[in-house]
Amino acid sequence: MADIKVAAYICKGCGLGERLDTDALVKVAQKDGKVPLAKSHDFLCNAEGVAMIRNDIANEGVTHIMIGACSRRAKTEAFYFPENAVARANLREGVIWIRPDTDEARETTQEMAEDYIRMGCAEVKAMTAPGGNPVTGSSKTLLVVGGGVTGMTTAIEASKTGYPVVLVEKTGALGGWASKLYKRVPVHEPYKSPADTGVGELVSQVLGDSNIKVYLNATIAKTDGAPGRFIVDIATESGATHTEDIGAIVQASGFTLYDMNKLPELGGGKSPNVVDQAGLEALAIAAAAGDGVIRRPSDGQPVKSVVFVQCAGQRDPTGTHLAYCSGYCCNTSIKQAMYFKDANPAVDTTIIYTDLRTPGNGEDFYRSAQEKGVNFTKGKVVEVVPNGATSTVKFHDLILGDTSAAMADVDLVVLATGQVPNSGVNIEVPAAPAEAGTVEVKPISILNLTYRQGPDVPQLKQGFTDSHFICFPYETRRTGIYTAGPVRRPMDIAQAREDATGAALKAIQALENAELGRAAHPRSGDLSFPKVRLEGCTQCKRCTVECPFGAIDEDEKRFPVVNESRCRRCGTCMGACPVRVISFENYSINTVGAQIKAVDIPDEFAEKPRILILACENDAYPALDMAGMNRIEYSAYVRTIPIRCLGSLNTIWITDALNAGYDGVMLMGCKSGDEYQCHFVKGSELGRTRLSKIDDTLKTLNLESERVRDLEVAITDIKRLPEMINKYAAELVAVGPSPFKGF
Amino acid sequence: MSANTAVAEKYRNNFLKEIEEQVEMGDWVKMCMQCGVCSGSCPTNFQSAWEHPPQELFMMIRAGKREEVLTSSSMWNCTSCYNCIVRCPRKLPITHIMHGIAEYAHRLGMAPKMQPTRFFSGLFWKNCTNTGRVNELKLSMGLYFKDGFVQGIKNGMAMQAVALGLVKAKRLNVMELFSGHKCKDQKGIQAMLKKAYEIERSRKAAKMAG
Amino acid sequence: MAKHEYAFYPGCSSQKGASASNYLTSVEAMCKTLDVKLTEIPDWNCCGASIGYAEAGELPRHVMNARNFALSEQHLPGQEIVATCAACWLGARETRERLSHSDTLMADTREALKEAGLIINEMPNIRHMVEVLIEDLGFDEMKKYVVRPLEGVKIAGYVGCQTNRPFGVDGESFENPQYLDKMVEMVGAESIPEYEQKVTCCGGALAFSEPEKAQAQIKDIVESAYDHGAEMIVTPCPLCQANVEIYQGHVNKKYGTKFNIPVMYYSQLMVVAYGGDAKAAGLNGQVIKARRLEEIAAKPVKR
Amino acid sequence: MTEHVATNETILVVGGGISGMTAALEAAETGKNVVLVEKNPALGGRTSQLYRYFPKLCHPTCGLEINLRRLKGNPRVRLLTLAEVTGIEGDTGNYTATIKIHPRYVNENCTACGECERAVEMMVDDPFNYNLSQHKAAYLPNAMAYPQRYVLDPAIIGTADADRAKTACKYGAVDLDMQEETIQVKAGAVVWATGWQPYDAAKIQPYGYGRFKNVITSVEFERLADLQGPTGGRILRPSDGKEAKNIAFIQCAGSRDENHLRHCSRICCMASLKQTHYVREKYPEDGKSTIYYIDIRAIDRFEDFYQKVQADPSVSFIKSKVAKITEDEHGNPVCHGVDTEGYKRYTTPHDLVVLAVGMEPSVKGINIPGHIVADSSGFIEADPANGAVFGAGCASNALDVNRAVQSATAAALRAIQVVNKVAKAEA
Repeated sequence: MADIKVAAYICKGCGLGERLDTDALVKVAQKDGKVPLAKSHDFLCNAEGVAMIRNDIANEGVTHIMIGACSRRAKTEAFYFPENAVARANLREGVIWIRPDTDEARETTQEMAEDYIRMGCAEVKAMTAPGGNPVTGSSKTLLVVGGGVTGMTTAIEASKTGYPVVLVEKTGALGGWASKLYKRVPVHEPYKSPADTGVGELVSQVLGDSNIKVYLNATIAKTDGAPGRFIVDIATESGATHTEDIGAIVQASGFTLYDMNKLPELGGGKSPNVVDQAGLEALAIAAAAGDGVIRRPSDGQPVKSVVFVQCAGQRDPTGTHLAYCSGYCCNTSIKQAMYFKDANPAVDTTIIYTDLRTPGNGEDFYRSAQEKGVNFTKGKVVEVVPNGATSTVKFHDLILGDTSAAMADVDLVVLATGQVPNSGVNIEVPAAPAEAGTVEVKPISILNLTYRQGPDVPQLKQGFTDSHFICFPYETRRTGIYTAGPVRRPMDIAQAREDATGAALKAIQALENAELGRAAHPRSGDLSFPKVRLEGCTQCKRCTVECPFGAIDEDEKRFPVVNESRCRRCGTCMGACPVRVISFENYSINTVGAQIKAVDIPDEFAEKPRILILACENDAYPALDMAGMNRIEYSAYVRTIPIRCLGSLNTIWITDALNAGYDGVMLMGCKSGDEYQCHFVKGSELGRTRLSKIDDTLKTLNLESERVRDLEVAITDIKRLPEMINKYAAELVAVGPSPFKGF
Repeated sequence: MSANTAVAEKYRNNFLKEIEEQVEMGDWVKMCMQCGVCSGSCPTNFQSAWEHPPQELFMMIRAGKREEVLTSSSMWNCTSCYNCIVRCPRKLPITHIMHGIAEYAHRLGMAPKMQPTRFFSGLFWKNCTNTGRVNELKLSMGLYFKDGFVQGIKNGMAMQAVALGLVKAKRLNVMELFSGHKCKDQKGIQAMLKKAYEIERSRKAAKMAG
Repeated sequence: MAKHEYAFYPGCSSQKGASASNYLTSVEAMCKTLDVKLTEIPDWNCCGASIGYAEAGELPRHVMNARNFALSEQHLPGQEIVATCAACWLGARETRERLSHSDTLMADTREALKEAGLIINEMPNIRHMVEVLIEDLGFDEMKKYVVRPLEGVKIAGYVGCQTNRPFGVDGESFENPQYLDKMVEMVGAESIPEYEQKVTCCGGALAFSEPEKAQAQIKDIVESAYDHGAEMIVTPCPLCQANVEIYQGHVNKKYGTKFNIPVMYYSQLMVVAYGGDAKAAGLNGQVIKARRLEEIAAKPVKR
Repeated sequence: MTEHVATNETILVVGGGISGMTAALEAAETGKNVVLVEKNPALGGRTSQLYRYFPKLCHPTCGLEINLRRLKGNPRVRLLTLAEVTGIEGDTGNYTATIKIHPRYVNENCTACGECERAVEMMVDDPFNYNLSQHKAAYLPNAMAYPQRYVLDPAIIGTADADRAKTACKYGAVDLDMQEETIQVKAGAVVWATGWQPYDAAKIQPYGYGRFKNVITSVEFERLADLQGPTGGRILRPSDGKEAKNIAFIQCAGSRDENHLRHCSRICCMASLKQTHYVREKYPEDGKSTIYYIDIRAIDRFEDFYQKVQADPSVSFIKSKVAKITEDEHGNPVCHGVDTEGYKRYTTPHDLVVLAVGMEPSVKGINIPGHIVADSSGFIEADPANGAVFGAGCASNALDVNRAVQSATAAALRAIQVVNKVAKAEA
């Protein structure tokens, strides 16, 4: 590798000078850290201190910088050297702020600081400043899958931003669900009456835009490649296949109404006069085309009374039907009731609901319906009994406490059945083998990704392709592929359009960054990416299986193929690799391993145990930092190394540490499981799966299982972490020193 | 055919509409969202439960429970304290709706016959419109004797202390029984009111016809 | 010529020999001191009160009030109407609001008024006496005339309903109005701002028709005042005054309590504080005698 | 973080809460230059004052940490704190914003070592804790504060404390002569993400907020539950510091009410459902929650969170808008009302009442330059008349965090479309 020059800078500010022997630290950097250039400074982060560093870079040829000062989270503006490899030894939040300022503590505190200097020097030497990926794709074209309101909006917004779009719609026309609506819920003041859907306007905008290429009656036959260089085969009705170069993808495959035939007790499929919301829209459109009177399907008689049944097959805790609420149905039923009232106030319209859900200005829409005479009844519909041309709606009136309330002679019943996402194949559920005699209905893939991990975007438990992040709704597990609209969360037109616009930005951002070789969220802009030393690879496929983002495929010889622009730089592959051939330029088995080895381990008679903490840099490390800021003390025997994610944990680090004579290892990662809080979705979970096997390692070393401790940590554990550390330190004393010391 | 059966006929299965057209402020009933703040705000409701509190009456009206609503004594419990009005998140004039429904039930002769407040209400109005001003003595006497002479004496005795106190304090004048306060232009007032009733009746009728 | 002039609408209960005659007495004395000229609306009639609803119907009720407006306009042009009775004030104001918001109602009303040979051209302002005191004069002005502060007298300000809801006095809260407490302080007495029954309903007309219901509420009102160590209760409303004062005996009988708390009008406190004697303050009108006030009223005025 | 010069190709983002930060970062990570203006001394906005998020019950500071790291590593975002936009002149693609910057009295030399804080004595209300507690007049706004730089409260300027702070700082970071300054910034487009404020609960008279100590707001309750809050995460009631175990949550406190806020604030139901979890977390044995509601609006996938809470025996639901709250002799707030499901009257004392206060857009009352089109509740509407000023997050609607971030991302694209046009024209 290129010749490097390392310089170590030790700050004396913020009490470091008083609490620590900084001259000794400088010597440690020179002697143990073996850095040619080591200096201390009274106030390293001020203009003068930074100038000193810049000067050394310019005139002394310094390439690698070790800063012994405050936490890597502090003073980031001052210590900003994007061109160089930088390591930060956390002497402030990590040492003097968590140790008492007493004479007896002084020695151990100093030892702590010296170790961090050793670790910093070792780490930085093992790093190189990321050079970025020389081979990146540069397609600026967006693929939009789905020609409904969401898809069309994405296409229009992307085009407006200056990006060409390929839009693929499986039916013969644009418009989707919204084109089957008579009117929509209003989105502007006054929120009083149904408004035009505006779909026609969108369609003509799309068709009139030379920057948007539309494929109708078309599906995605194959999606190959990665952000910036997707190659997508589009199959059209004619059987012809068109291939497009694509930079990023927005999947707007929409939803299907929940099948009312599954609700016979509510009259679903029992009578033509019991319809779902789509059915009612159709009747309204037919009416508008004729004399404006909505008529009874069975005999064409004008509807004089209509009942809307909310939550039909929704909010069902039994698991038979949809467990969730589709959110938009209350407003939709209100809108549909207005279809009747606006045409003829004499029509009786009743909406039977348990909780009326009209958030925001929907409340105005609700009030407006009441003004128009729409009757709202809080109740639970038990049964809809069709008899001839009319039906009887039996319900439990929750206000009047009448369990056998009923409305007879109802001309039309509308079931608000809710949205089921068209999310394609659930790649996490292995396709169940077809039972003999049954016809197996395979879900049809939307994207047909050639990814090692399956053809579609992973789903949440209810089949939606939503990201499970609250702060980062667009962070799906397929970089450069964003889902938008009802496929990721039940939503109405207004939300879908907002969502579509946001997704367009994320897609544009993804392809722009792909070209620059920059990582996407959460390590936005990171130029490092995993490199595989194939000559060492055993084709075990751990990396290709584990990558939470499906970034790694396999070539015909089963060797891993890293698609760096799909990669989020979590390092899970690195952690997974049993032969340790995967590494990043600035983060590798070695950058961490070298730090572990750099720590000076006192012999067992010194009665100074050493505890290694591998802490997730996203939550655990900040929590430890804030413990320092709050001056909460914890054991001087710990040495903490931040890691990108628990998923990047390679068990070799633990074995190395234990062999080196550490008395214990603490691992701090984010919550895993359904309500995961890991920023790399599966990272902490995969790390823990790996850890579960560590006991075998401990046995072979015949060490106690207490030597390794896994801790689920949140960023708010500012008080808890020090307690856990001290508790663990005490436990280890009981267990006794590691037998490996002094070897 | 009685007033009641007439309207009942006209508004078959649509009690809400009947209330909207025939009851003062009745067109507000549909705006209730069943939050219950009125029921919880009513003072008498907590002294002794109403049969049906306002929000429930509104729901019953929407559910077409005509008989139960109009024969209920509930509306007559209103003390006109206006708590419900100032708290209603939908700004329903609940106090007036209560009075309105009561008045309507009374108009149709469906209100509970001996409901004391109904009786007193009527008594008060007659008393004050008779001369243009209230005659407090006659008013109270009238009330005591509503259940007949004997009961009247009893009630009178029960209230004796109060009455005497007032008389002593010169706040109740026995002479009121014979003369008492009155307006000069009683003729004008009577004519005026006669006309008012006429107009009101014709308006309500028009609604029913229309 | 007086500082302030108003058309006066005393209402039935304030007439001589009626249940609130002492209110009228004290108001007259108070206004004399404050140089407020009240001219009674000639031949005014009853407001119909809210309790009249069963027979009244909508239009007749409004017509009753409209007649007073017309008379006021005819005889006292340009003057605002001031009522001392909560019910009168409320009834009149309601009519004012409704007529101004409904052309039909206005037209119908005019038609009916014709029968009495009367006409309304514009809607008068309807003020309650306390509004006049607070908004037109102000506490500082009122305080000026205090020559006999009611030192050491602890008084619960009982606002009740109809001067408070739905209109209320400007800037006051429905749930915790404070003007009575300020008035109590103004006359040099001790107020009880935390008196939590200050806006509880006294039962209104139910006191006559369904005494047990009303008396339960009256008990709460008196009890809480008693618990707060009040020596007397002050109110701006004749019906509140009457109900809370005269039924204490019944309450005592029913609940085994021993209440005997005088219930005063704000105007009575002011008259005494302004140096007026017991007669001018209408103290003789108390069913439950206000001994403390009588004593003070007997004291010489210190100038 | 760097001082790039703002041009017509710059995007001005007003508000440094989660919506503003999102809009700024998404735009910057798409290669645009951004000026981000925050009126407080630190970024984070209201979400950073929450203990947990629904429905995952994860911690807002977790996402904030990521956003701050994105910001620290991105030279395209220029951050102005203690800054307020006082006016915007110009038109689409060519705006000039006037920004008033209040003095922090601490310059970039600050290392956040905390010596000044130790030196001063004066205590002032801590707005981060909704004034439920006080902090020193020389303070770091909160543990996650970025910029990680101290602030001197204007109250100590001119006092001996100020001089103590100055002498305590070895790094010349305390600058008592700092003056308020007004600067002008050019921008092609503006994202208005000024968020929301809790509706003034004192206006809801029957609930006695301000009269009764133990009636608090939902945002205040978040601080009580927060481990970094004034009580260290213990739910203690304000009147007597007693553990509050029997807690009432009152929905629609201000929302869905024509006397207050016309609109439904969308988040309050979920917030209260979430907060019942706090009660259970802190008092697993005898914690008790009661939710008084009109309609529970647990929209879309949030429904299963609602169902979980319903299944919890320590939580009861009463379909009723509480009529009024009184206080009993023990200082317990007492809820009065009627359960409308079957007409049951209640008069129930609780240890503490939490008002789920509604969202009022912070744009309300602020005259946004160019007479921005807003709806009857004051939320910025999407309207061509607004030119290149785009509402984002809760300035545009009553939104939960997830939707606010979507909205902010969309707003960022709309802004990018404008500055791209400008770039094209200038190229």
